[in-house]
Amino acid sequence: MNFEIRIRGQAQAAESGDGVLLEPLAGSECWTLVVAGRTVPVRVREQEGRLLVTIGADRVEVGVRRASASSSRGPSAQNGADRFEVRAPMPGLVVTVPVAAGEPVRAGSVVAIVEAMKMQMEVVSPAAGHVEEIRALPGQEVAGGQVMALIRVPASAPDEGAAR
Amino acid sequence: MNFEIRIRGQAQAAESGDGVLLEPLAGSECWTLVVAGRTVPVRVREQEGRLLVTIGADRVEVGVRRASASSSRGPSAQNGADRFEVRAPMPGLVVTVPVAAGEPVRAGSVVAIVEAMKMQMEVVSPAAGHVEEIRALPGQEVAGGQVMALIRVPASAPDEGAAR
Amino acid sequence: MPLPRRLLVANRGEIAVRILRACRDLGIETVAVHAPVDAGAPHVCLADRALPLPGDSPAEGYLNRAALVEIASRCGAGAIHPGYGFLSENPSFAAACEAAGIAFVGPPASVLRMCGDKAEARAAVEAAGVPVLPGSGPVDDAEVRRAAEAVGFPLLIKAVGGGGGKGIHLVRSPDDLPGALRLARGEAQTAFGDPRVYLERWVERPRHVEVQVLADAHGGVVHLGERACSVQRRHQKLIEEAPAPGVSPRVREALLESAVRVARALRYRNAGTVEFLLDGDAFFFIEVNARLQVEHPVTEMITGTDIVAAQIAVAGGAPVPFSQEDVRPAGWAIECRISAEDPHGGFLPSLGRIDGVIEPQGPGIRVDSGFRTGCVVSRHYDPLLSKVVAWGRDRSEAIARMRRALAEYAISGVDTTIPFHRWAIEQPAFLRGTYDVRFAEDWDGAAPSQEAERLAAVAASAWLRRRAAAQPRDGHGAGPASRWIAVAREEGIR
Amino acid sequence: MPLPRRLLVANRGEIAVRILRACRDLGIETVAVHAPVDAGAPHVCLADRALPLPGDSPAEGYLNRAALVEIASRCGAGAIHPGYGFLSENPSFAAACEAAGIAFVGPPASVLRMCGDKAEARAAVEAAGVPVLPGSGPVDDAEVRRAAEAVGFPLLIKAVGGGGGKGIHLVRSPDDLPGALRLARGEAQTAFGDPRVYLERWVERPRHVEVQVLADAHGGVVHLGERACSVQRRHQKLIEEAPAPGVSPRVREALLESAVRVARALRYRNAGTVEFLLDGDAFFFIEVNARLQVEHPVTEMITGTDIVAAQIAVAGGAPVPFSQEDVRPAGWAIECRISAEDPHGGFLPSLGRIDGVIEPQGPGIRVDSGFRTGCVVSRHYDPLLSKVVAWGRDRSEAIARMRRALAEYAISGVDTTIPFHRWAIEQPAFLRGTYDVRFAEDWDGAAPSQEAERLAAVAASAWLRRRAAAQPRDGHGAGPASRWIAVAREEGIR
Repeated sequence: MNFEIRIRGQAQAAESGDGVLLEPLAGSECWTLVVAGRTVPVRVREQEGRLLVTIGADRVEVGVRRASASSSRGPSAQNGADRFEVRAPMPGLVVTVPVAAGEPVRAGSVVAIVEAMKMQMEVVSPAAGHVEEIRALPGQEVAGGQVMALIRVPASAPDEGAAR
Repeated sequence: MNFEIRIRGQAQAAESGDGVLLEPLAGSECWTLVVAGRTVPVRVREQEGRLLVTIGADRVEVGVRRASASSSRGPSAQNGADRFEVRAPMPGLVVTVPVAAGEPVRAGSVVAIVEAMKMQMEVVSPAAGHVEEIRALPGQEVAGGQVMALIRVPASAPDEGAAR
Repeated sequence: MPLPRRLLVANRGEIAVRILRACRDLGIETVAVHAPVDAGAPHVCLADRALPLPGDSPAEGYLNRAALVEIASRCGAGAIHPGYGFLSENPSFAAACEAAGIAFVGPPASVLRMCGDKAEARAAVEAAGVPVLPGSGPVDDAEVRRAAEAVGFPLLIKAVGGGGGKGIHLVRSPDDLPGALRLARGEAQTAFGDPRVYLERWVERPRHVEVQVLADAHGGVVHLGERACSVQRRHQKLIEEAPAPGVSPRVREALLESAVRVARALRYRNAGTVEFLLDGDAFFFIEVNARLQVEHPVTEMITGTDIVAAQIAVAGGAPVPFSQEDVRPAGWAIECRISAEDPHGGFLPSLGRIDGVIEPQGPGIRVDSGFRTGCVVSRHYDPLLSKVVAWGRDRSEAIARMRRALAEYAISGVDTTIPFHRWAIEQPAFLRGTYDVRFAEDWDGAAPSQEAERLAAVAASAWLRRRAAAQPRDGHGAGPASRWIAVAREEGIR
Repeated sequence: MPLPRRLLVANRGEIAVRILRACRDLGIETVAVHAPVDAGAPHVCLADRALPLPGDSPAEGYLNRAALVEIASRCGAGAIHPGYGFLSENPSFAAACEAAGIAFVGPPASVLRMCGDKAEARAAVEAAGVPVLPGSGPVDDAEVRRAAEAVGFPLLIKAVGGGGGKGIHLVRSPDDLPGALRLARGEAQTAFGDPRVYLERWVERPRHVEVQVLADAHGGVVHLGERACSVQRRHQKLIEEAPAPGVSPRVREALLESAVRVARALRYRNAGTVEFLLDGDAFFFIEVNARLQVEHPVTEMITGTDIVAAQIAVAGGAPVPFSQEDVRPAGWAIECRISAEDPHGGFLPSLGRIDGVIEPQGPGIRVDSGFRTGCVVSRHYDPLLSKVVAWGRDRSEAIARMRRALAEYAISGVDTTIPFHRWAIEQPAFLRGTYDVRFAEDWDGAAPSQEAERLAAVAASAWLRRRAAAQPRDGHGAGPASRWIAVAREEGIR
């Protein structure tokens, strides 16, 4: 099986096979990479079809596709041009949702407050518009990345994606 | 399923269920035993149908039988009264076997020398008699407990078992 | 003065483990308590006895004052150590312990009340002649604007009942005041059960230096030197060291003397930390942390003392077990806090099951961990997993050993702050020892080096090949022994 | 005097890891070498570069002098550290290194030759006025009887090329001489490639005390204090501590002074250990171990020094990096050697795969490990897995911390000496510090306490119930994630 590997959108020349070893170090994610006699501890985590590779202080996002074609599933593919998904920035407990469906919001308006590990975080609207739908209620637990609200914006939305 | 548990041959009143927990600590053998709120680190290793339980400095051999009867397989069951098995005291490499089949041996005669981790150990005959069979050759690797030779003794052998 | 025969640890995680170790070393029998999700947790396994807390909630049990006192009484514990967080600075818990004849390992209720009321403590310290920052008393929503104008912007909103960086918010302009106030009150309520907040002048680029003190009921006050804690993010400390770099002997002397003065002014008892902000050579008292600090090991490493053991002795009525002359700091120590947070994703909590770990070891390295393979990191608790402390004869040896320890540390299953620390200790400002509280703002997790990208590509393709090769094995690759382990680990989660 | 830019570690296991850590701390690039079975071993993962040794044999590669020098030259290593065992005391290896322009981190070949010839070293030391035990020169089979009568029974047969307790045999009567001689020669040949042995008077109940020295090429000799190593079994040390308990200041002073005298008499260079037997207050030189010792960490813990770092500096031509006045021992340190041996089965080697481990941590504890989860313990190498070192302000604190560390240590997959150590540190003779080299003979692994039997019965039935409950899960209990881990671990064996 062959893979196409991309970093920052650019395909990488996959240095293959010879002299490259990946020795298990700890658990499912930590390895010792041996390249031409050099040893480097790495952590490889699979997440939403990407590989997140941590080396020293650096984290590198590696896009992966099987060379045998298969449908791409970019995270913003389903984002309508005139609608934003407001996602939970971390897993946690919804403390309040100070807006309701139909209400107008500004860019930066607080849509919800989420709490985890005793830290509270404001989840804000990425743009001005109206709340189309609320999908999270106070007291509810949300997963990281879970859609909490949909915001409909008037027109010509910039290609910015949801709040991070 | 019920078990009969024996320590030094004596059946033990198996304190059952309530208030006893065995929490995994490390790997397949190390546990935290919780008995009535007391916590004790234990190591449990299964070996030849027994459980070896290590607690602090102590090792306890626990014999186990399913309460639904099944044939016992005591380690000395096959030992003929007039024949001793000389077993390897540890896994290792056979360095020399200074005796041959048919030769007479005294109690304490060296039957073989085994080496492991740079230590050599003499394996001796437990009794006076004749070598009936040699089952290990120099250069061969043996497992701990493997039979290396059979010694036939004249008569009335004491119930002593093989060399340890 | 006899030590308690038995002590209950009213906490969990690394600090519970730390306290249990001190008790072991003192020959004191230990009782751990645990929420349902913490059965089998490291602090449970290291105690002599382990008892469940009432209720199903992960956190509430550890805050259940009545239940804790009742359990301690029932099992004959003569003392309770609260650790940090949870009930550690709660005056009524301290009072309830004393009322039940149980030694509370911390300051008495009256001192906790004084230190807990940050505004009152400020006033007492100011009266003792130690400089403080301009600030307000507790403010309500109506008067906050006026109080803020009096203190001046930028300012901090801080929890009256607070500590540990929780509930602190920086406000740069009057417009941001209402939103920050709402968040701060919410966090203060959650963390400390007290929504009151006060205001304090914000110094633009101060350094954070604190002094460890130990005080007994006989008027004895000893300091154990200072710690530098300026590597912070959102008012949470990330790296601490002792001694503090870049502090002149004259300023250090004044800080240590002031800390002892503060302890005396507040009639302090047990272990505590007097926190200061340094602005150039000027310094200002900010607060007393009336508990064992997360970062106490750096002080232990340079003084050879056991602060927790001293706490227990003092709580039993003994004098501080060493004199000021006995405290002779040697060498340098640095601590990195390893948290389950994603430094490349805004330090958001990273949750999951830890399925493997290799912890650093060797000369000069101490690790205090509160987790192990099989543990689940949930949103219910503080994300601190462990603390790595490196000691060296001088600062550069301590840094070199920390570099080595961070390179060795491998945690599988959650993101951690390890990459941040690897970055931090290589920065010129850190290496020079001239960093201030804004230091961590320069972290930019989004820019990997070219070399890292090249290696990541190699690692990714090796990983993919490896997985492709492993997949056909499904169903028969793992023998019975392996399967048994997997089951054991799964069950270890609870 | 510059440190090498790159250093090759010609060893494996815990001591290779120890040396790699020192290099990391010094900023020296590291090269590990490994036999085929050791690919992925801890020492390989901690090095910057890792290169395979020639051949398929597990042990021969580490003894392949030509290959090691060639690899070091090829990859630009300016120094080779041999660790202990293997080639550490091999004069021709040291000479080959120097000939290739590579610094051998140890004494020069001439000194190794002198120290390696135990009989010659004895003579030189005796000439320097340091007391030695009655003994012989190298003996051949024909003359052994006569030599033995001259020395007197009981006596020891020791390897001329030996060290580390290998090849030593106690002979109580003339009848036992031939058998012991045969075994001793065999072991000496295997371990050191030299079948020569010599005889030495056996002292019935001596204590074993040794002095760590460091000497440079400029005539500088510094001692780092003494260590007590009387907890031994078959001449293998099990527990070491520093300082030595029960040694009067006068005797200690004389020992330290004698050790420096020995180092000067032998023109010693680099780190070495001068071993003595104490019989009451009398002491006798026995040998110099011309290498880094397994037990060097106890000395590091009380002096705050890094002996490996000092070795590397001295090997580069630098003077000893500290003066005798800089060495100010503080506190007490104890080391327990954790080996894969079954203390309840005559300390026979225990082989197998380690499938889980929890190592002790916390205040005062240092662990130097050469293994981790997934490692296979094979018969090919020394059974030493790791060393636990506990430091305390005094001996009782060090013992208390060791007690705690041994309680925390959990290793799954092989038997270890941990139970022996738990027993040893509780014995009155150990607690009093009056133990001698016969101490370990009192270990009787065959008599569990009643309490242990009761708990074992409970544990066994809980274990059986648990396994019975787990068995029906076969085939679907472990999810894909667990399975993947199991595969990874299996592959980690190599």
